[in-house]
Amino acid sequence: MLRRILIGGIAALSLGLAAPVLAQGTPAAPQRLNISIQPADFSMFPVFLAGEQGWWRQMGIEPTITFFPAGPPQVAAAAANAWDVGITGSAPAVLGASRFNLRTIGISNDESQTNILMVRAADLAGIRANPASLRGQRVLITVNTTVDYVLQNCLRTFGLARTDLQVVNLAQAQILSAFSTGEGRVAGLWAPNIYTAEERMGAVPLCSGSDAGATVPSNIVVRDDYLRQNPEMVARFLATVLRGIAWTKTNREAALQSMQRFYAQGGVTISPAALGAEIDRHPTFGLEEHLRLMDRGAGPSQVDRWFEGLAAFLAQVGTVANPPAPSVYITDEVLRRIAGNPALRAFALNQ
Amino acid sequence: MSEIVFRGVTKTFRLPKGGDFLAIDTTDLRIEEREFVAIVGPSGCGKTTLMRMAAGLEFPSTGSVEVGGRAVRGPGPERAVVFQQFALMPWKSVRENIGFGLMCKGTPRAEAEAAIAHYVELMGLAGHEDSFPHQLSGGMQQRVAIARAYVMNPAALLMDEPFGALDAQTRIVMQEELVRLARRNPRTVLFITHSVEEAVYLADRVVVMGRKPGRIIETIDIRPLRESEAWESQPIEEVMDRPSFTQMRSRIWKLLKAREAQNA
Amino acid sequence: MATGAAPARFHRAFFVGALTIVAVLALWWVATTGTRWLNPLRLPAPSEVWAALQQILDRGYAGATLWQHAMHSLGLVARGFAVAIVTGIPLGLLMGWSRRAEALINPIFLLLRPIPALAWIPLAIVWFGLGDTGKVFVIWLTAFVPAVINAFTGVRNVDPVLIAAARTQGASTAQVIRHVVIPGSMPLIFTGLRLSLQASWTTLVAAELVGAFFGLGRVLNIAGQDIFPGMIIVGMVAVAVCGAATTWLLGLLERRVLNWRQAI
Amino acid sequence: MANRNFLGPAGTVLGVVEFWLLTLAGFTLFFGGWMLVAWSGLMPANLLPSPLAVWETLVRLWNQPFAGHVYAEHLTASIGRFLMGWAIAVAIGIPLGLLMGWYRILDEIITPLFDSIRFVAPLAWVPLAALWFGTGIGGPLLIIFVGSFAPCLISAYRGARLVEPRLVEAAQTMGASGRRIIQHVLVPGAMPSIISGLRVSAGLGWQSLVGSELIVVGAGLGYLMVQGQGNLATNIVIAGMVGIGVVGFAIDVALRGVEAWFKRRWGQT
Repeated sequence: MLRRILIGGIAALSLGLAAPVLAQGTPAAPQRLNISIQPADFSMFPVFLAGEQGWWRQMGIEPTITFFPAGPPQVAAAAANAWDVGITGSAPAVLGASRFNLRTIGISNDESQTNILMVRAADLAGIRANPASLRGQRVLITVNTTVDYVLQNCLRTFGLARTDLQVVNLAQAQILSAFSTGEGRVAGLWAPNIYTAEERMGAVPLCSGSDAGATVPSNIVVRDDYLRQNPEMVARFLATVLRGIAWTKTNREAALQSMQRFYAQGGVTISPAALGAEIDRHPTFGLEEHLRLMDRGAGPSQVDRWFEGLAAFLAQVGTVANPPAPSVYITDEVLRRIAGNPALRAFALNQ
Repeated sequence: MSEIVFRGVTKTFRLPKGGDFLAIDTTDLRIEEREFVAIVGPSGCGKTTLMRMAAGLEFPSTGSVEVGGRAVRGPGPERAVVFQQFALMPWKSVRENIGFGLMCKGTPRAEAEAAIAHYVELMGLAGHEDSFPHQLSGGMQQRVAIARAYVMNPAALLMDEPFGALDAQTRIVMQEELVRLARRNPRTVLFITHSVEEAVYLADRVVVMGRKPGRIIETIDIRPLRESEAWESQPIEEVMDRPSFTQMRSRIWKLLKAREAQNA
Repeated sequence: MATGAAPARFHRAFFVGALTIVAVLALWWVATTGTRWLNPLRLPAPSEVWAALQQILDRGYAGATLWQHAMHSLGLVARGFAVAIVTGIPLGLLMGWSRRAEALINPIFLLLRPIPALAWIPLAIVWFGLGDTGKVFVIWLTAFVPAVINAFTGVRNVDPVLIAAARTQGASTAQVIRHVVIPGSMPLIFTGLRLSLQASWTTLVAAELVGAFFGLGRVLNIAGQDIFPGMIIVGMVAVAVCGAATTWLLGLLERRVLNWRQAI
Repeated sequence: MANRNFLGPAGTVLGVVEFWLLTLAGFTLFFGGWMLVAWSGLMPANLLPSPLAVWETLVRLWNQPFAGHVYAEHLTASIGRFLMGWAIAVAIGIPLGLLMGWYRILDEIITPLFDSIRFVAPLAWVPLAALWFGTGIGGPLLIIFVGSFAPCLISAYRGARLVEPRLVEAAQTMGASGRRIIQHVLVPGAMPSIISGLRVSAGLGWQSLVGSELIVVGAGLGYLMVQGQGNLATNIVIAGMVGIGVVGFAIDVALRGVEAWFKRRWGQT
């Protein structure tokens, strides 16, 4: 793996110099593609799966995969042209859209059920009965992220405001450490950290994104200039990811085994039950569903509406001053290119 | 009682790379009460080590060092030391430097102030009491160091090339002053120098040492000569021009040279 | 090339320095605003930094205004630095004075020293929770090291002749430590304090990863999360200004305490 | 004569046996105390695992991959990253420091710039580093560079300023050109200061490592620690700290050796 990263880095460097020459490759001569993901996250799984299944090669893609510990450095690295396509959370995707022209070309999955406010089991009944008891309490959360968006919406359903609580900003791993030693009443976590909290700290869900009507997808993204120069490569990439999504739905057992390897590589020890929950709690969308969700035939698409709420939140907390309209950065052009190409379409549908 | 007695003293040092180095070979020396003895010798003959043993800063490997009939077990205020590098504390004023030993001894404040004032006056330091050492010239710093030694009213004075770091003119002035001081406040003095002239001019007896290993070659009594010619009533430059003085000087020089020639 | 009248030199250096800063600012403006050689998304234009400054001064950012953040950070740094002084200097003095203490403590110290503040954060959270204690702990860890090392080196660099001189004047061990070793180590102790203070400020960002409500480190962390380059620069400048101001204060103290030193 | 420590530090030199006994005693106290606290139940294992548990974790991490790699691979990834960043800091900082010592104008230009960024933590550069250099290698290297650059520059500068002006004058009277003076007088004269600066800079660069691993992950001790924390495995966190401590210690010992060698060669003690 390490050697692959090194070789990849060197190759990427030389490719940068030779890119114009190689512009139109064929499947026979695989073309270099820099992909960015985060480790041990279900939304990133199709990229890992494609490697194990040998789909990149079939699509004529020679991938260099870079792992980022979090969305912000991932998006910032896009500004430095460190990668071409990738999968990231919806908050960084909007951030990247507003600052670096990042385009969203698909939805990797719906994480509304796995962005959760968690509490200790003993506290659950009390808080459910009287949410106002949270006033002045500490909430551990990674601020300005999807789970912060979930917090915002959950508080609204509780009849509370953000200022009623003490919001402590921590990275996910630090939330786990702190919560496990008795800090905070509420912890805002996403998968797979929620399973660690459930299984090892006896934490239970209080309110998830879907409970509060906040949809938090994760996005398949591309740099705008790369999309304009290499629409064909982007289509091949998206088709491969879509195939992974379709394949996971129909090959559950094999997918679980592969996921096990993916999470272990990312340093996450996860129980079989939690692995199953990962699939069950994450709605995913195949090509046909994607086309429906992103269709703007009758006004804003379903996906556009998801993002309006999130963008408003990010503007409110000050992350993005004036978020662009979803129509600016969400595009179904790549999906339509796949739908219009029988070979890609069949590949994406796993046929 | 403050005679200094070295009895069968040897000193060996362990070398960093292993093995021993014999710095001082079996040496006997007795400095009588109120006697001024100067030790001359080349670098590495162990003269400074002898003085440090008397001061209690080092200990003989064999033999013993006694001052006033008591074996030396460590440094003490009854044996004042004047170092070549002055060794004044840069962070204390002239007054504080001179009074440091008195403070350590717990001398009452008024008494200490009077003693300090007396030696400030005697050493020509008036007006500089509140200066820091770096504000003084080398000669003035050495005056402070000498005042600091005398103010303790020690039984014995140990001086390690006290004028070695001074320029030639200052040095001559200081030598005269030391003679004046020694006459007014006689003490048992062990004076280390590599200047033969200085030794002959200042000392009652001159001990000549050679090296490899360090040992006493000869001891010469200057007193008969000095007393018969009444050196102390004459300026230093005239004393040093006298044929008897230059003869004495060259006699010691020849001793040192002969010894070095043996080693070569 | 190496000499020159001091005041003239100072003026020249000041002039060139000021000119350089102005030139860099101008170059920055030209590159980001005038010509757009650099993508302003990657290096913010001066106007964006100015706007970010306005925002944090007037409306606040990351939950408070710049002033509140700065005061909070100042409090944290002051506490971490104070604990580092109180623990580090005595330990350094002890290790410097006693080779036994050095042999006992130094290996552990050397082994723990390379572990950066950031690596302690997981433990700081589980040990001290999210209160200020954890942050002070993290700052202390880094500020502690230079305090120890310089106090240690300071003691080892005290002129042994000064210690010997104090001993010959009858100073006890406590008196030697109080009047010779500590003042003699002071210049290096102050060097260490300056490094400690700098380390405290550079660790602030890491310390405030331990769940801060306010503080310049929180500003930088949130600005990093928001990829807000203008605010990142504001945060960096604010930390630098606070660091420079506290260092200047320390310099004033140093000049008072070390007034005995030769003006350089 | 019983107490020979009356001269303080200069007066005592420990015997080899006593030195090692005391060192051993220090380690015993440290690890013994740790063990006692861990076993006494005062601190649960997820707060402070015992040294033995950490040792077992180390052995396990050595043989089985965690976070995608075995321990040795995490180590080498971190060391490689550090060496590259440090090498750049040395390659830029030392020549620049020497030139600043030699050409006053350069000193006057750079010093104010340098002073103004001295207080900014390497960690604060993380967002900008990703923005400017991305991840290939640049971003993480910038963090290590920022961490280790200052001591390189300062020590070379001080070294150059401390070279005896008389040596320079002597070389000039012998007709040496500016370049030759730099090569034969300035660089060797500044060497002791440079070497000690290298030691400090390597230490600080190594400390910036964990920060640099916040930008991009894949392998590395910092990454290992973060993932360990995400699993609530304090033993893995401490295992990562052990690696950082030991490698940092080894770097320091190696450079100390170089320093001692130079001192011997140039006849300084």
